Amino acid sequence: MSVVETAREPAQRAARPRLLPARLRAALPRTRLLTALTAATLFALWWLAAHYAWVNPLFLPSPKAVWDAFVRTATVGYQGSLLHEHLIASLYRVLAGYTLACLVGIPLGIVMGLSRDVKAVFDPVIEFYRPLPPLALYTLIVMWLGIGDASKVAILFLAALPPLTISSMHAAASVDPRYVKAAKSLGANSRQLFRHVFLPACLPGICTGMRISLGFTYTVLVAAEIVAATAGLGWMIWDASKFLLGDIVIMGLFVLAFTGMALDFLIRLTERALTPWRFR
Amino acid sequence: MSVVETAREPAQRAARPRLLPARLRAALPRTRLLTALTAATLFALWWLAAHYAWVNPLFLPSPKAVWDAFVRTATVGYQGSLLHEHLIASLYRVLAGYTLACLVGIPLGIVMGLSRDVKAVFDPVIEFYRPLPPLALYTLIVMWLGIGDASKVAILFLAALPPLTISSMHAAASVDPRYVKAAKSLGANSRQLFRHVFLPACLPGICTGMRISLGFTYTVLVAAEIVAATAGLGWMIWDASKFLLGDIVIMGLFVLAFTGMALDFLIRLTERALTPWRFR
Amino acid sequence: QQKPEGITIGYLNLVNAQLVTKALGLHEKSGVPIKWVKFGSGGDMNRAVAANQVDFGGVGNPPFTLGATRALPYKGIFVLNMLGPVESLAVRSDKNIKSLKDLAGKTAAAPFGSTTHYLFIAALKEAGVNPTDVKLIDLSPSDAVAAWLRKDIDAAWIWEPNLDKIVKNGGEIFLTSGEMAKRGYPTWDVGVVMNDFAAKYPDQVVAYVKAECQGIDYWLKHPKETVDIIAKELSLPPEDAERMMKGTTMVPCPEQITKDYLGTPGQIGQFADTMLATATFLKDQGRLPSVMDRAGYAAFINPSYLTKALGK
Amino acid sequence: MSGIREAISMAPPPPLPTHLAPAPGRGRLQLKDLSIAYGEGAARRTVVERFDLDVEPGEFVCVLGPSGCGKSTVLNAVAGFVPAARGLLEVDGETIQGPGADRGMVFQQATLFPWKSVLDNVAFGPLMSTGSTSTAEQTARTFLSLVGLAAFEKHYPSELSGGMQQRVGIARALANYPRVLLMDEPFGALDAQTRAMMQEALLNIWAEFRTTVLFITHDIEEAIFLGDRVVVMSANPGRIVADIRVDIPRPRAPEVQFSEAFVAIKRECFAHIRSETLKAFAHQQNAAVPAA
Amino acid sequence: MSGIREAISMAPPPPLPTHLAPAPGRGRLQLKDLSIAYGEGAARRTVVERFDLDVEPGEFVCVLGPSGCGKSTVLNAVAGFVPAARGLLEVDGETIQGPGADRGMVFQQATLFPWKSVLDNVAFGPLMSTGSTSTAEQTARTFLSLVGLAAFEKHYPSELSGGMQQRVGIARALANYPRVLLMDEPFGALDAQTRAMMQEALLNIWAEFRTTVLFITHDIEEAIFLGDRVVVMSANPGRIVADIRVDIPRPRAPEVQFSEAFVAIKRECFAHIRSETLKAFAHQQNAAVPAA
Ligand SMILES: Nc1ncnc2c1ncn2[C@@H]1O[C@H](COP(=O)(O)OP(=O)(O)OP(=O)(O)O)[C@@H](O)[C@H]1O
Ligand SMILES: Nc1ncnc2c1ncn2[C@@H]1O[C@H](COP(=O)(O)OP(=O)(O)OP(=O)(O)O)[C@@H](O)[C@H]1O
Ligand SMILES: [Mg+2]
Ligand SMILES: [Mg+2]
Repeated sequence: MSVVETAREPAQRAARPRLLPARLRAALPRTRLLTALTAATLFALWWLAAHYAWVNPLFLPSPKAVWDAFVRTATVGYQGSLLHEHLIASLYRVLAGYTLACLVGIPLGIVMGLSRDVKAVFDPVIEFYRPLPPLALYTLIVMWLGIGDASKVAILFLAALPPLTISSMHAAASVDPRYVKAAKSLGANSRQLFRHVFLPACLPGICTGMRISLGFTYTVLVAAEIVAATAGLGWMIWDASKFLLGDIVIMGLFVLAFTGMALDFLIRLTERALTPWRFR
Repeated sequence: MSVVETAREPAQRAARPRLLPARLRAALPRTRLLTALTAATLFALWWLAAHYAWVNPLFLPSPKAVWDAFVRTATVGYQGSLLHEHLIASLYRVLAGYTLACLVGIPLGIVMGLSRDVKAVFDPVIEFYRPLPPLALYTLIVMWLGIGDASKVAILFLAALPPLTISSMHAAASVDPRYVKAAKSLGANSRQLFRHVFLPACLPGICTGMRISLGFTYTVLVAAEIVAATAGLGWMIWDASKFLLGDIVIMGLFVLAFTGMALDFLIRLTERALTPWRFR
Repeated sequence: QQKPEGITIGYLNLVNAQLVTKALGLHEKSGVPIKWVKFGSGGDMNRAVAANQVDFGGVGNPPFTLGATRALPYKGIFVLNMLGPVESLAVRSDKNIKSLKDLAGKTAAAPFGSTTHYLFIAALKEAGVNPTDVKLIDLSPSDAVAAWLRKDIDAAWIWEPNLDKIVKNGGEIFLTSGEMAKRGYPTWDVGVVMNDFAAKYPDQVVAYVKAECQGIDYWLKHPKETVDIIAKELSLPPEDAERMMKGTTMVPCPEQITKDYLGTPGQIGQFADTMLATATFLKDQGRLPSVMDRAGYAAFINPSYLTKALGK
Repeated sequence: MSGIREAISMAPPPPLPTHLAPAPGRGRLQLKDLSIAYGEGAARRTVVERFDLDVEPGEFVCVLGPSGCGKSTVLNAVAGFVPAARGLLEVDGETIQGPGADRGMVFQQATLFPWKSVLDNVAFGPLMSTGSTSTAEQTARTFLSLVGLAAFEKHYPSELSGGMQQRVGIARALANYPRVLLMDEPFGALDAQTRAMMQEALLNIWAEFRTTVLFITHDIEEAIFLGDRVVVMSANPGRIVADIRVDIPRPRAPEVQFSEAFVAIKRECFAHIRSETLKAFAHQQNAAVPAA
Repeated sequence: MSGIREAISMAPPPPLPTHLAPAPGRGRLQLKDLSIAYGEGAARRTVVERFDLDVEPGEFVCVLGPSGCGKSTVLNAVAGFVPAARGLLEVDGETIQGPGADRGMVFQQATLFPWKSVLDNVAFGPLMSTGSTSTAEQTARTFLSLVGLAAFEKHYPSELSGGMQQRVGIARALANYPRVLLMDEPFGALDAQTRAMMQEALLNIWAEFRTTVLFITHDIEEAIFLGDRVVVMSANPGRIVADIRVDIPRPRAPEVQFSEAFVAIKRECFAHIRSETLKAFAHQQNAAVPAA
């Protein structure tokens, strides 16, 4: 159903042939089916590629091998940590870096959006370091913060910060001045204005920034964990890849992907909870 | 001048004290001054930190040392390539990966925005691999595509793709159906509709995606170049950091930052050229 | 037998005579265009081998063992170098570390998957220290320096030129890779050739080994000039280059086919034992699913090109 | 009458080229027993029912009705965007199959393409049909002069005021020489004064270019001032409750609103509309009251 | 009269609590020799000049004028958002210093806070002044009943129709017991029928709660239907060109528009407005014609 067709859409719907009984159609909408089909096809291709060794099994182990690696890592562990311990170590770092970035970046962004002077001070700094690859910063950060979790959290923090700051800044700068006017004429003082008008008006923009930022932060996970980690999904993948343990690498990738999707889902829920008026 | 104050803003402007003569004020707006001041302060801090060895010079060489490294690399070279050769090698990879991603991602995104079925097929694939850190994919990609430029371009391509596809998809899906209706009632056929209405209506959204994507791609540069490169800014930084050549590392970071800002500027110009109607 | 259209040589980011061979253009003399590709680690080299992206390469004993066990299609054909004091365990001098036992409870660093990682564990075991009693972490040499300067770590087994930065900042050499070699844990880097390439162009492989032998001879006979070559190749100060050279042992080609090194076809030397030991270590580490027997590893060493090059 | 011309700096329109002269007798619109429904299955709801309307070629018919009564739906059916559930829809005896250039449309928000200049917007229709840019631009210039905006051809729509945008929208629709011009509250978003100006301008243009017009509005005075006939619709589902002939001679000046004939028609429409509106509001309010 | 109540399901409003009863004699608005300018230096332009207006407590004054003549500017000055360049601005003898809760404002687009429920929107003013949520909500409920939307208190503004939103906006402004209610084309964005409903509703509310009202509109009929006085402004710069008393008895039913008195005033306003509008349009058009 294309946008190009929307103009005729609502009425045409009635004309669509119905192949499945209504109840089944409700449970299995066409798009879900297609998604499932895609997943199944990709899986089949993988299985075939591994089965007929189209690809060196060192790098593309069979689905079975990956599943075994999953079970093994979940029950016996990899390099002294069970899978869930790796996961927790990584999540802790991501969330710590991300939360810190929220605590710094959102207020900073709001202030930058409100004051051109503050923006003039911080904007060039952020624009300058934003294009820098996290990997390039990493020795410097180890030097400042050592080999503990601090340096890993810092890399994630630095990755999370720019999208948060920039979108908070835009959100704050584009608050509709009519709301401000309305609130003032209703007798709100500065503090009340901020709390009751300004903050909620910025929230949708900030939420979007939070979502983008979390996604980006997640892609920096491996870069953050290649220094002196002893656990963590990113480190596990990095370490296993050094030792040509393809099954662990692929298994790790799956865990990363599913965790990433889960985090994205969670932040969507948060968005709903924080800005309920947009979802009515 | 805050948004909170905008309601009173235009009239208040008249009351601002004028400290500088009009011509100087025009040439040196307050924000430019502040930005310059920030840069100067940071530079001074750096110089002091290096001069009084607050930080180990292995990691924070003096501005002079960095400048020397710049001149040396520009004239003698680092590891067999002059600075501009490193730069060109990197830019080539970034632009190749990015251009490829544009060629694939934009049409794919548009089609995904137009057809729920196509979206159902590709969306899960993109959502699945999007959170995967480029470093985690790197073993697999080197294996598939080797150690030449192909694998580096591929990593950059993969990084560039999701933001492009997702924003093109949103752009296509949110084309105002009234434009489509208007064009149809003016006698446009499907092809004309696409070329005259659909494409230009999507362009602003696509341009935004292109900007986000290029920024993100750039941060993946080092990760892409750490395998078997012989030139490239990212590789230069990585290689130099292995030998603790702090001056080269910092110099490289500056070149990266300035190039990144220049690319961002270029894409803004492109945006202006492609969608002139938004800048009148 | 025809000549290949071009040869890709992967070389490692460390000091040995191959840099001399490269700088002097000894391979280029054969008339075949040469493409040199630098690799940061043996792990990257293994990936390139698996992707069939190089014709010749070089790897240390752990990645070579790993590759052999996972049946990568290459063979070791000559000794690039033996590792001496260029790789050493440095400890903090003010921490009163007298024996490896004193490292218990301390934090130490080594780049995982490297020769030093292997030696570190081996040394601890030999000294009767449970490796898990030492907090051993994965740091690249440059990060180890950063961590050392911050006093995050008390010991590090890394290589030059970064080793020197640790020594100069309150460290002392406690144990070198050379000493470990004497105790029966030699570590080395070996030159490898891809099986396909060797089958197709055996003469080219012989020519290659011959040129490498010339490089080794040059290194041994002209140390001063070699220092300059190395310094230039790695963008390092000459002092660093010289120290690194001293810490690395070049084995003259005729010696390489003795039992201490490659051995001869049919009677592979001590390298096979090192590989077996390394494989056992990796297996214990949970980083290798299985271990072959000695013959399995010996099959990955092929000194025949070297013997041909030496005219024997 | 001259006031408006001066005010919006409209030169007296150039005489229409002969090929532009309205084909006499073209543009007859016939809707017979039209029913239109939205939704599917249980959610299906008839929005317009038993709608009969005959519009003579060159006639200006205004449709009045409370919000949500189905005015836009009828217009969309004539434009070819919404299929009829039942009944007949014909222009000059040809059944309407889908959207087409023979029926020009002007919307409430000027849906000018923001990415095209004013000239290119007006040239859009001719370009689609002829494929020639120069022909299309020539036609577009003629029509831009017609609406008094020749000087603005290089501007982008966002650089024009709301009223100017609507004039461009009208020029764009006319540049296709449509048999029928369909206008859906084209002046609804304008302020009262601009609106009055636009009404006069529209009548001037229509006087040159006598195409059939189906004009939808909420505004009783607007409907009477513009139309040859005013059709009043009821709500839920939309039907015609009154069809009033406006026998006020043309050309009409704004002062006709004080004439007796005008006020009489206004009274009649007002009565119909008010009762329909009260019904519609009551309906809406009840539907909207929350369960909670 | 009962039609509108039923249609928008307004219960007869509860008797106002005694503290809500309008303080007699409060809400006198005095503007004397008011001038307002925008811009700085060479770009400085006087928008309103020599504006004199006296509004009695409890009076309903409508301001008419062509677009851009400075109506909103005057209102913003009274609201305290724009400072006067010269002249006097007083409410009950107190000079206006800045925005304040004693002057309630209703805007064209209902500027309800989308993130607050209807109840919280109306409770906003009382909450700001009292700090007590329960008191504020109680007041808000009273005023929501007054505008007939008690049943919608839990809804978000986006869930209401345009007319309902405007009623909430009025309730929100009234909940502060303002001395003066400032309304800037509050019904400008509504369709004609909803607009008529809202006018009646506003008069009903005002009948209960006789606060002073300054009401800006483009619509002549609206101004006459609502106001005790209609003030017509000229453009460039804005001055008062006419100040007309509307002697139509209250309560007024929609049918008064056909009365002679109404039509007479309409004629008068129309003449003023039309000449001002033509001037303003010519001015605008000339300013907008491009150099090219
Ligand atoms: N695409 C659609 N799908 C379902 N129902 C629709 C659709 N479009 C309109 N409706 C419903 O049909 C009825 C008539 O809508 P229509 O837009 O024709 O009214 P209208 O008279 O133009 O109203 P208005 O004056 O507000 O523009 C309304 O109840 C509306 O909710
Ligand atoms: N903040 C401002 N800065 C500069 N000029 C302004 C500003 N606000 C309004 N003006 C100008 O002042 C004049 C009067 O504006 P104002 O908004 O008061 O008109 P208005 O009568 O309310 O018009 P409308 O009917 O279109 O709402 C206009 O010419 C406008 O361009
Ligand atoms: Mg409609
Ligand atoms: Mg205004």
